[in-house]
Amino acid sequence: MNFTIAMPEIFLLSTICLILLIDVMLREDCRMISYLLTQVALLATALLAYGAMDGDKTTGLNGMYVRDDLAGVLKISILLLTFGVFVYARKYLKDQNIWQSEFFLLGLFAVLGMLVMVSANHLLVVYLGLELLALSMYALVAFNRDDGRSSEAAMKYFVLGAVASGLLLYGISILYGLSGKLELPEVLAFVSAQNVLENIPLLFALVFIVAGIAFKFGAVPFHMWVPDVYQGAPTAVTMFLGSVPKLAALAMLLRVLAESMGTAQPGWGQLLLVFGLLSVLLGNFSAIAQFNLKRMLAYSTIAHMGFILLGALTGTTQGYSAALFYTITYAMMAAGGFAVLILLGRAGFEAETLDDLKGLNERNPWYAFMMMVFLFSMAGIPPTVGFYAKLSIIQAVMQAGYLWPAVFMVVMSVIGAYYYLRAIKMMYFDKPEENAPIKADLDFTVLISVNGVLMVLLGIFPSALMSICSAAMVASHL
Amino acid sequence: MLDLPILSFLIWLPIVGGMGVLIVGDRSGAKQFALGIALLTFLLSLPLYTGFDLTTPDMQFVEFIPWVEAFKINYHLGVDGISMPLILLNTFMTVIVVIAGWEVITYRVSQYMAAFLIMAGIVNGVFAALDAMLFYILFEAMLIPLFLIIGIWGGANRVYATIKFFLYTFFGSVFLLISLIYLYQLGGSFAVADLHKLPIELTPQILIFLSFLLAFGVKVPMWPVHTWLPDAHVEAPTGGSVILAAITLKVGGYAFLRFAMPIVPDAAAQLDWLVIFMSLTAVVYIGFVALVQQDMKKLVAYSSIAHMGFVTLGFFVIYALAAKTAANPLAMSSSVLAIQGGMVQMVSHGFISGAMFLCIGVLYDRMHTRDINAYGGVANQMPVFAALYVLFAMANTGLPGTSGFVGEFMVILASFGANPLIAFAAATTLIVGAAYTLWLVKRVLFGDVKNAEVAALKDIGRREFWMLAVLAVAVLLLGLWPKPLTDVMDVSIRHLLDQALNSKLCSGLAGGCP
Amino acid sequence: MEAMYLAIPLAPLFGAIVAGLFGKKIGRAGAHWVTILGVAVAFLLSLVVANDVMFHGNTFNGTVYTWAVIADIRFEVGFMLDNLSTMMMLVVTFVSLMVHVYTIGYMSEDPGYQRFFSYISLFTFSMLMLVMSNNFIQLFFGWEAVGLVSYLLIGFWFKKETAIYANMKAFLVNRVGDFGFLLGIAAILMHFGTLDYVETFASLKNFAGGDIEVFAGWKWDAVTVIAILLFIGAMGKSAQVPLHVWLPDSMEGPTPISALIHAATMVTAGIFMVARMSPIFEMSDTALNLILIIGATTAFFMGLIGIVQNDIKKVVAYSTLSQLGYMTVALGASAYSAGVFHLMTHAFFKALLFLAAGSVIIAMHHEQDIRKMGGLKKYMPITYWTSLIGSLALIGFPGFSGFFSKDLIIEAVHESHLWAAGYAYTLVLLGVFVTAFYSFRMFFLVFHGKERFDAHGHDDHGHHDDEHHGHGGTPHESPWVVTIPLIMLAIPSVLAGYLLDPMVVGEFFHDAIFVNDKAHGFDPALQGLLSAHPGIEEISAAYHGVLGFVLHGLMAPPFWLAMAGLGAAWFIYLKDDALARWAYDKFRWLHTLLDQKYYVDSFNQKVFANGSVSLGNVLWSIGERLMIDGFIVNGAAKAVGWFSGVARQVQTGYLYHYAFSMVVGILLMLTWFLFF
Amino acid sequence: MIPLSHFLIVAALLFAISVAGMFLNRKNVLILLMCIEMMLLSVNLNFVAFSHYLGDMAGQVFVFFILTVAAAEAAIGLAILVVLFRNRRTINVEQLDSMKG
Repeated sequence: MNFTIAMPEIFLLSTICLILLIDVMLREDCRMISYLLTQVALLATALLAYGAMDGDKTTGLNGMYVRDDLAGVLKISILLLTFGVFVYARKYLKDQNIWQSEFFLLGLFAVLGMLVMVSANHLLVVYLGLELLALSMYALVAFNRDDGRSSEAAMKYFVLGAVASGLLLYGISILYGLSGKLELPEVLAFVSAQNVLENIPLLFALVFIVAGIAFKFGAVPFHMWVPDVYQGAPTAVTMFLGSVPKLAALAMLLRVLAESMGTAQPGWGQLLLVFGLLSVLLGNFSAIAQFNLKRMLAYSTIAHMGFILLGALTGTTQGYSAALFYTITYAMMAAGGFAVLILLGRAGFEAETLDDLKGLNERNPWYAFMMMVFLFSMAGIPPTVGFYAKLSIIQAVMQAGYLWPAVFMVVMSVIGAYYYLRAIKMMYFDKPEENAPIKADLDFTVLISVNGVLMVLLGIFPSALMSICSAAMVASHL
Repeated sequence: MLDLPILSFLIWLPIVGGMGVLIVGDRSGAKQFALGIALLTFLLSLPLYTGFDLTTPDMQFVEFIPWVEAFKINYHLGVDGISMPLILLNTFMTVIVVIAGWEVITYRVSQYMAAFLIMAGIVNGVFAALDAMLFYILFEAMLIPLFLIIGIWGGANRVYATIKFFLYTFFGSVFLLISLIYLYQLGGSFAVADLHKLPIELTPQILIFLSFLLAFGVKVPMWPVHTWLPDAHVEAPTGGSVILAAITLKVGGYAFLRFAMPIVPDAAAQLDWLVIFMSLTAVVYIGFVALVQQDMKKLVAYSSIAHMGFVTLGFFVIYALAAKTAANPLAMSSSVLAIQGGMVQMVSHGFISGAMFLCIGVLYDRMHTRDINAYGGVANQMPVFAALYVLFAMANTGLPGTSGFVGEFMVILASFGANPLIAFAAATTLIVGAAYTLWLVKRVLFGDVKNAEVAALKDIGRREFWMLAVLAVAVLLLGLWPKPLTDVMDVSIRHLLDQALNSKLCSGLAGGCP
Repeated sequence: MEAMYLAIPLAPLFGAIVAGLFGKKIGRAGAHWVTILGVAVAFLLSLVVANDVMFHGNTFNGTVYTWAVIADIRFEVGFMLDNLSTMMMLVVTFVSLMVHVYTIGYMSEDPGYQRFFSYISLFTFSMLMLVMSNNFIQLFFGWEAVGLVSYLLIGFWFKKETAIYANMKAFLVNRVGDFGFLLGIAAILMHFGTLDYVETFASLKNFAGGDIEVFAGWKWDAVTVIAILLFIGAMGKSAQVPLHVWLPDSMEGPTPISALIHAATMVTAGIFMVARMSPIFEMSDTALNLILIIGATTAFFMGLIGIVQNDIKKVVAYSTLSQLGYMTVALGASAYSAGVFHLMTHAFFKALLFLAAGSVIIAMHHEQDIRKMGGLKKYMPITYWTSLIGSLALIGFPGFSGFFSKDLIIEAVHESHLWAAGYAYTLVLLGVFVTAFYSFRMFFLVFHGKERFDAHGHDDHGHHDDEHHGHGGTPHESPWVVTIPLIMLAIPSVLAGYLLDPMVVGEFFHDAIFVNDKAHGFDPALQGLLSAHPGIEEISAAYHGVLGFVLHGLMAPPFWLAMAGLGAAWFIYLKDDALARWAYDKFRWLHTLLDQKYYVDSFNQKVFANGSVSLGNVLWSIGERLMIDGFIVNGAAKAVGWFSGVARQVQTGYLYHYAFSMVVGILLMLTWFLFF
Repeated sequence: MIPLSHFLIVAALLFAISVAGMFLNRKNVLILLMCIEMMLLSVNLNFVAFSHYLGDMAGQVFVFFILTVAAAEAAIGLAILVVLFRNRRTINVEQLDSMKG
């Protein structure tokens, strides 16, 4: 039993328990301490995860757990992004008067679930990590107890999430029945021996498993929860939900589909192609009709997830690393976008419609510029990093011979550009409807500036992150 | 001096300077700072001309830094005779534009100046890029400042115009992206020089060519994908119109020379009739459309489209000429003439349309309307302005002695060799172009003072005078003596012809396709 | 010597720039001094050069600077000085100098004084560039530049709606000609590979004949195409039917420029150009026939219109059109030297007539209607006598310059073997009568008969910018700056005809003009004397001094026709106008037709001007707004918006629909794998 | 000995019924929670059957975990239900449509 292989997770779990205990004993006005502890825990875990990256692929805990560079990269991204999200969330929670430690604790549990998913080498572990993430998220979505929309969103998320788990489990059970194995490497061994496209039971299992994964991504037709949950959840939760778990979902895709069923790519590739194209299509079109910014971003997420799925469907190292690059950068820009929404809110007021952006350039040019960077990045306009994300995906897709899907994707991104431009138009071309000063703490300001500048810097110097992504794939034999 | 990375300076100085202007903010000094940056950039660009080697078609002032290794994208800059004049045009016009916005722009001055400076840097990069992906990135990035310029400082209907502009051009360029990636997969390189050598089969060539045509055709803009331009021009602030007409349109024309013709020569030769047809339609059809415009800017915008029609006509008529080499001993020289004509037309159009828009801006600043009917008899109140305006109008009609003549003349001369009918259709611009321009002049400048607003007009001040006078000198100089410009381009254009006229089909090559 | 050549066009240019840019600083006197000095220098230097070229044979053909070099094609700016161009230079600079001086008086109170001097000096520069050119590109430059200045000068009083209408019309109609001209130049470049005159003519001699294939299988003879295209240019500039419409309207400009530009020099550029290009035209009978027809039509029918005009300047304008027609006919008959000779004499006497008309207009306080004049003889003796000289020269009264040149032309047409020559001959002969009639109709109405003007009744013209005489008072002779040019021009109007001997009969133009004797069935023996047209040959043969020629002319039909015209005018307008009234009643339709200028203007306005605007409107509203923008662009945007509206309907908000979509997704996928 | 296929068919039917229950039920959210439970149980049945026929214990262990998670899930689901009811005074599925489009 090699426990060190799960060192970051074990550390995080212990810290969570510790914070739980400490938090109980803290007075109301000392919540800050648990917040700080949370952040320290995230950073420390990230350090541990970084320390564990050695270029090797090691399995442990009876072969149920794996440690490799892919896991390292994903974990560090998850932890750092969560760190940032929590910084942003603090302002929101204070403004909306829901400043409670449970938010961070639930968040940490979700992170723990994600870390587990990232390192899973066994279908059971995948499931457990997924559920830990999902259960925490359900609770987080309902976090604003007094808001009807928040509870409604949580209910929808919960029911559909549970159905998705059920589908995934059903798929796993068929796969188990076929192969008799649950460890991912052994599943790989089994699948490699099959002629996938002729094996109907295996394809059935694939359909269910892919459905479960697609749900996590929020890909069409498993996307229906996304807009409602994004809209209903408190913005801080939406931000969290809209950014970090995408990495976990990608991890699941890479572990379950790419790693353990890589040879079945002709099968699941078709599914992802359909889901991806539908997502790009529906996400972009529906977003145009939205005036609620959170909802618009929800649909835009769907479209982005379509891109990631299309990158992953290629079954090539290039495609996977493109998908990883896309996911990491997308999580960053999404977090930044929501952060600006939080920024625009204040005590008793939540910014969530497009109109709330009006005249931001006059109210505060720097934040407006940041938001513009995020939006252009989402639209994929150079020199922001969003362009490279799209470029690498399209490049991979074309490399794999999917010319027309690539054409479809770029055309859709033109349609997508429209609603991002509309948001920019609100900020820059319209007069402000209100002139309440935009206040934020220093940490928030610094972080959002770093976040925005990073979008441009990564756009100009994408090489480092790109090589990290592809190196991780190579190290994990993907 | 030669060791200085001039091109990098030309790209980054305005961009960094623009950011500096943003930091200075709307306090006093932002404008002066911006002007300083623009002037410095212009001065820095002069060594490109003085240090230019006229004898080689190779790229000069080359800079090479590996950039994104994953895609083999390199920061690869360099200029030849085709791009160098355009860079000079850009740095020159940027100075003019900064001066043009001096007193006129009162809202968010620093952002305005910064947007133009950043724009200038990006455009310099577009012209200097020797890596296709670098080109594409800058090509797209160019949209952002212009989008903001039109949207923030534009007229009443600016939102429609600027979003239309953005989406239109973006739509065109995404296909370019697909093509570039396809080429990359074929040849494993984004370097323009490598792409020039890459053999490609006919069917992919045609698809790639069509995507190029869409991307660059929108930018030029060519009929029938031109309708963003009048709207954008009408709504843009004066400086925006100037940059749009003088610089961004040139990017499209330039890209045809740098990408479409040498990379997919066979497809270009196959589809030259299409481009020629589109160009001639632009010249004739758009000329008539321009005739009936009631909005001064719209009129000049349409005339821009018509003039850019000559550019694309000049470029693609070489294929029709090549088909006549047997019958016409002058075909090769005519081809050089045609491309030279197109290039001169681009530079000249930069001056003339820029000046026309500045003139309209001068009027708009005083009267706050672009409606031709609101004017009449302006010459009574503004004699100096009227003189300059008439000069530019005459240049716009292609009067010999002005730069507007040179390009049109060369293109018409060359296209006669290809087919007299092409020359015939192109030459109708002599009549139609004169008709819409002079009718505009007649209605706006001449006649008795039309109303009290016109009566209250004051003649142009010193700033406006020098701004227009400098352009007037440029227009006349280029018209009276185009040799310094054509000499610079000569070798590069001959080299380009070699590439653009030689088949790249695998069957035609010794080694076949890889 | 080359510096001197260069100085000839640059001196007026310098004057123009100084007067134009620094007009305010140097003041009125400064402006006219600097420009007159410039033109005077040009004139004097032209004399020197002419002496050198004509009498010492030092012709010159060289490059000033290289405009551009494109591959094998060189575009150069250079001068060609031979007898033809130096003669033109003399005419241009002399008339221009006279007009400059005259302008001091005519424009003395105009606020645009300096601007006017700047323009006419600029014109002199452009015209000199045109005539001195040794290549087509410079020719085209001068061609368009004189057009520009003409545009500026017609619209000099830019407040006048009619003036700015006229100048735009003039420019556009000229552009129609230039359109052909430019295509002609393009065709020359394509076939001869050069734009240099000498090189073009040289390769023309070896030109095997080529075709221009317009459509597949539809070929035209290259030289014919070139010649016709070039001639279209000449038609525009020299106002030949049907591109003549701009010239009468151009009278909206100040009178000095009517004299300089629209009578003496610019409009004759087309004649000069065709003469210069004689080697090309000589290779195409088709083109020459066309030229004959166009020229004869212009000569006769435009003259007819002159009869019904009442505006003093319009009458002279139509007479100019008619005379240009004569010159064109001469070209068509291959009698280039006769055409150019007439060009020269016409320049003097027509400038004289215009300036005299201007003098009358000044005296009449800018009243231009000849019906409101009369009996001015006693008030304006100098104007009267110079006008008489001009009119006699115009109608070709023996001994006056017009007599020599016009007789030559008529004789040449008579001798021409082209099929169109018969038509042309009839018309030019009838034209002589018409010319005499309208000229003296005007002359008598203005200077003789009873005084029909009202010394107080010109208030409607009182707002003129150039109003510079007090009201009231009787008309009086113009100041010396006006009358001196009249006298100066009157001298060559009489005497220029006596140059017939050296210029036409001699070998003056032999190097500059080429006549293809063989092709026209002329005597091949004349090969040695290339410009020896049989008509001229006959004259030369019979030529025994000026006196003989005059005596011979007295017996020829043109003289009698001219006398008939003169007599008719005298009878009708001074004696008894019953005949005129009878004719007017009887042939009212004819009068209306002429008064409406054969409805050409209305036709152009309706068909070309309004048609273009309608076409533009249709293209704009249907092509642009409805089809491209409305249907394709905004249509696509609307389709996207519609689809997005539909797409959002799918998101009903009901949990069971959400679950249903997941299940449907699963089922579809299962089905896909099961059955496909 | 009951053949494996019978187990699988029963499980599939159960699964199908639960899924059908999801979108056929338009009244009470509680029924949805019950459907979810049934769905998980049908999966459990699958696992147990496979485990038995494959002679592999892993499947049955998996079932234990599923049961545990299901319990936690039910707890959270009910908690959300309570909150929802507190806010909305209804647990009717048809009235949970404040967000749509």
